Amino acid sequence: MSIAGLLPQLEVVRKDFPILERTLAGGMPLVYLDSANTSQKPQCVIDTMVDHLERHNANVARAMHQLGAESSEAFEAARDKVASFIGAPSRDEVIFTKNASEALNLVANTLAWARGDLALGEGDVVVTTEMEHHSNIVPWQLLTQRTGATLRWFGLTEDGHLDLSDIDELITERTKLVTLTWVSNMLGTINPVAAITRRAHEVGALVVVDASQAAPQLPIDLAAMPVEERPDLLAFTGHKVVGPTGIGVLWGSRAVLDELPPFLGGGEMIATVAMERSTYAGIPHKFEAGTPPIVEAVGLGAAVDYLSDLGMQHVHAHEQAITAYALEGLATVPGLTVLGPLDAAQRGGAISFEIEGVHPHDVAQVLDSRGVAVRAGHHCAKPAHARFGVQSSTRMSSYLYTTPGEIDALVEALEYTRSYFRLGDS
Amino acid sequence: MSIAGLLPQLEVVRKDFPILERTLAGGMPLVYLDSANTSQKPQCVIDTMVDHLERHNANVARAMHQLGAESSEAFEAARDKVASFIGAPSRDEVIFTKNASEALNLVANTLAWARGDLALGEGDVVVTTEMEHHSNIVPWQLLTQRTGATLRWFGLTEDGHLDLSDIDELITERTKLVTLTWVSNMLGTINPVAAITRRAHEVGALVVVDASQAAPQLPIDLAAMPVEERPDLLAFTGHKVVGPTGIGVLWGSRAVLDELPPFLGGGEMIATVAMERSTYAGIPHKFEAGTPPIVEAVGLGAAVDYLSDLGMQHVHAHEQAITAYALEGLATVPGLTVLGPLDAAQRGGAISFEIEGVHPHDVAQVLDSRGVAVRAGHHCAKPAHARFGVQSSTRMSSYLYTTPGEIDALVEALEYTRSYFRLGDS
Amino acid sequence: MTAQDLDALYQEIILDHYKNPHHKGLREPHEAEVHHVNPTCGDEITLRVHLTGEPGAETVADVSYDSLGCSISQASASVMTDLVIGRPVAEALEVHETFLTLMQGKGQVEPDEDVLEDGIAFAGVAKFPARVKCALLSWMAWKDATARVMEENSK
Amino acid sequence: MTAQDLDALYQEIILDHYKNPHHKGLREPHEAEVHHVNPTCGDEITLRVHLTGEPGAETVADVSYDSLGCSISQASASVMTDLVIGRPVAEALEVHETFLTLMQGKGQVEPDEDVLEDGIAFAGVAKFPARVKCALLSWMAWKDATARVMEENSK
Ligand SMILES: Cc1ncc(COP(=O)(O)O)c(C=O)c1O
Ligand SMILES: Cc1ncc(COP(=O)(O)O)c(C=O)c1O
Repeated sequence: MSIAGLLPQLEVVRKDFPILERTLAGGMPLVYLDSANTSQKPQCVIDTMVDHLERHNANVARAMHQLGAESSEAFEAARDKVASFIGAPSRDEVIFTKNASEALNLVANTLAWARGDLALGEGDVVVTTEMEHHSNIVPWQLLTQRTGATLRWFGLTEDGHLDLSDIDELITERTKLVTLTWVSNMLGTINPVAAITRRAHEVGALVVVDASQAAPQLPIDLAAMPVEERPDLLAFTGHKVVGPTGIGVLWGSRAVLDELPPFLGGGEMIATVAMERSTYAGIPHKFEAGTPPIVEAVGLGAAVDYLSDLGMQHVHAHEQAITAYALEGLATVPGLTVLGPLDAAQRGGAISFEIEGVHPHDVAQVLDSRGVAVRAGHHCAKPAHARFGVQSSTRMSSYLYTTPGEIDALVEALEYTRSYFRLGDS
Repeated sequence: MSIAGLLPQLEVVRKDFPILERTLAGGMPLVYLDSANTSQKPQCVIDTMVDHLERHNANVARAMHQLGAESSEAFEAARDKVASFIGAPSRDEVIFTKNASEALNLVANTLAWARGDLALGEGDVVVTTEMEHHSNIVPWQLLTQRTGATLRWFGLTEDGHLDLSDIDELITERTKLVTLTWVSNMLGTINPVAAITRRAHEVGALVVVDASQAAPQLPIDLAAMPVEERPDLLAFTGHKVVGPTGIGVLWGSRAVLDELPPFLGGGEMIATVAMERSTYAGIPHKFEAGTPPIVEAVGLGAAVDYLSDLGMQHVHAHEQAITAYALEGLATVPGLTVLGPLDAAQRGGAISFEIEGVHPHDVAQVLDSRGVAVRAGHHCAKPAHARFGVQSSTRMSSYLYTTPGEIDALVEALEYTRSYFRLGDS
Repeated sequence: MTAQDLDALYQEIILDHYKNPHHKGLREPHEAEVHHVNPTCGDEITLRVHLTGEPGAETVADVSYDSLGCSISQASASVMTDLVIGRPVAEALEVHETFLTLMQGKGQVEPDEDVLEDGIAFAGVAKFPARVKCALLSWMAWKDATARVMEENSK
Repeated sequence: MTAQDLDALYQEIILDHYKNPHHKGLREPHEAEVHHVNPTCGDEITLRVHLTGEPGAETVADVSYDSLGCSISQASASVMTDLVIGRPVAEALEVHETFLTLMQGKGQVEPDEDVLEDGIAFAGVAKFPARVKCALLSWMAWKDATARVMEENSK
């Protein structure tokens, strides 16, 4: 099973992930193909968290004792690591949130209270796309409902790309903000972020990119992007980049972050508090009220180090090789239709599909009985499902630890599903 | 060193906390007296998190495979544990947030968008107190600034209690919300939550209690409180109850939570999402957008189990015994003044003090050189410091693992500090 | 889950109801129509009830529905209509309670065939927390719609 | 931190400046006044500068201040005024740079007594990240106030 592009020493890499050795009911080995939902964690991330909890635990910023200094140093070092992982122009532009959803809501929520340049009102337009995750839809619905602005949508082409044919009607002088996902969690599509950003910047609109599926798979270097093509804000989530839950990242350009009003109020985000009024700290602390997710940030730091050590270009190549192999395999299953681009080079590693005559729930259930873990449902992308006239789908999603053998196991299990539901003769 | 009220087998309990065996620079053993800032974690909490990450990691709610079922079950079991820890009338009233600050902001932030009964406007009054943590001040400043309502304050008496003499002017028909801390993180004061809640409910005001310092120390049984005296909402934070960072709790009565508009929008908090509009899930999910802090909730579940196994009444008795012993010890240090009540029975385990002639930073630094970890600064309670005419203070805070010997070490180190700064002859 | 569990979940009866659902399609007359979704997976059902008889002593004259969903949710709707149509509401609600107890029993409750008829086939579902919601979707919709009519009737 | 580290932090010179701060108290004339706080601990300083001379070639004629804070922040303000008062602004800014390099050197930078005079006593502070901010508070305030006057002058 030698396919070009796979991570060298894949079996050794797999040993880093303790959960991959688990067996499930009936002694089935785990075939984990739900990484777009959440990724598994390498031992080094777990060990780093344990070491922090067992030896260095203390609150940050506020504590002047040795444990406090150690904890603060580990926490701020994690910020440096994340900044370098995405090539952030400045490490102070990296804000820790609890997940990608909070990062996106932070932007939408503070914009609702923004005054001046950034303020939104009647007649202003916010543009999103039909392939967004609910976490990049609902915040903008709430924002536009609350400010009287209008929410507009990029549609999708039949083969799962953004339909850019009406870009000139969508991105106009009235457009204050354009938001889009870099990589779709349902269709797998990789979107032309640079081109759309350039276009949005021409009309002075802010660009918010949901990088929740991109950060795990694509090398990102913000500083290297021409400033016209660089998004103003970018969000991703720790648990999809082999880090823990409870931590997400919002990167934003200093200029925009400085202009936004505060989000949550409380400890750490203030300069002074008086009964009459309070003043706020500079970034990043202005947006980090209360005790931050300390051990989670430390774990995320270890996670992005792990990815960087593997090399994001190699992770990406691996993902593409596995995706291509999976697309080939899925094509052999009768009655199976893939939603989204069929060319691995144009997509990320999440592949959603339908099988005629079996509901995705039932597919997932039968797969699970063979140890194959996939996701069934709308994958928090109802509008995209509606666009393709389906109510739900089955999704397999690979990651750096996925082997061609696991794809074979999936394909076999799909065949078995068809026979289980007596579709063999169709 | 046998003092009535200490936890039985304190030395055995201490063995549960790996960090307590650490030595610091110069071979000094750690004397951790900064637990009001963050508590240390017992091995069982760390092990539970590791087991989850190594064997059961998957996203919750969305995943139908075996790992997903295990992870969801562990996550929802944690909600049950937390509900029983505070005696919540219903487990669905327990909402996981990232910390206490987010929980308090959730309430303030959604109230800003509430319509109908809960809506705030000009002429309406929100009442807080001068002893609050910044995390229970700034959200209400933002809310009142944004809605045009007025923020008013309970003052403090000279001995660190709430000054209730003007309660009739503060709690009136115009009062829509009263918020207060159950136990002060600076003065240690335990506030009469039941009496104030009863009074606020008489005028139809909501009551929000910050239980960040109460939950670690006092047995809480919401269901057992007469409904007139039961707060409507209550917040606390995981990392102060021997749980991890990255997780907090908002409890709220179903009636109020149902009426509040959504907070953050995204995955998990929806019923359906369509381009035209979305509808929202019921509680608790309505307020839990995105992937929740899963392993953190699981860790918090193990933490509250640990506390319940010890028995919160015993933890409380231990805290009171140590606090009484500490107050005695501190009274022997010349030039030392304690801020807040001097009777251990009326207070929690945080004791802030001043030493004439030495700045708190310098006190903390000298203490640290002896391995004694305390906090110096304003402890996120600037208005309370301003009330007592001090800019900052030194705070020692004990917890269930604190020994009388550690208090002795503190007192000795304070004597040493005085001599170091040549105050011996004063 | 093992192959045996799988077979326990997908009983012949369930697959039969799935392939040939009873009482499917929306019909007149009806006094209430509701739309329920399972937020996790998106399964949905539109369901109508038609009750006859005196307020307080109604009978389930008809239940009709249109639904999208997995085999479990589809079969469950079919079995549900078999069980409630023609029954006094009070009795149908008792059957609902019995079914609910079975579903929430984590596989520990012995199903009573006299009460649940084909519904006993769902005993295997109770072991799969993620699927319990599928089996209950149509029942919840039916209960909701029925409650609405009864409330209206009692005014 | 050990007892030796403690002594390295609290040099005799620092404790002397702390007990007897130089140039303390707010004075006239001044062209700018600023107020800086350390958000973590609450230490604060109100600081005034008085510059004389041609725009672009000003001299620090006076720096006066009122402050609340720990020994390190108080002593640092006192030493800072000694170092900058009477110096051309450009030269004073260079001293500031040298001090900053020392503070950010994590204890690895050898202090230059010719430039920093009593300021070399702060070498021990550089090992304590939490205290570096204390030592820099007054310098930041001075730099800020000076920049304001210069900007005003250059208009
Ligand atoms: C009384 C009180 N309220 C609120 C908080 C905020 O908790 P967190 O920082 O975990 O949000 C704290 C702790 O810092 C506290 O002591
Ligand atoms: C494209 C996309 N955006 C946003 C999210 C939300 O991430 P989280 O649930 O961690 O907030 C996800 C993952 O669920 C996603 O795939």
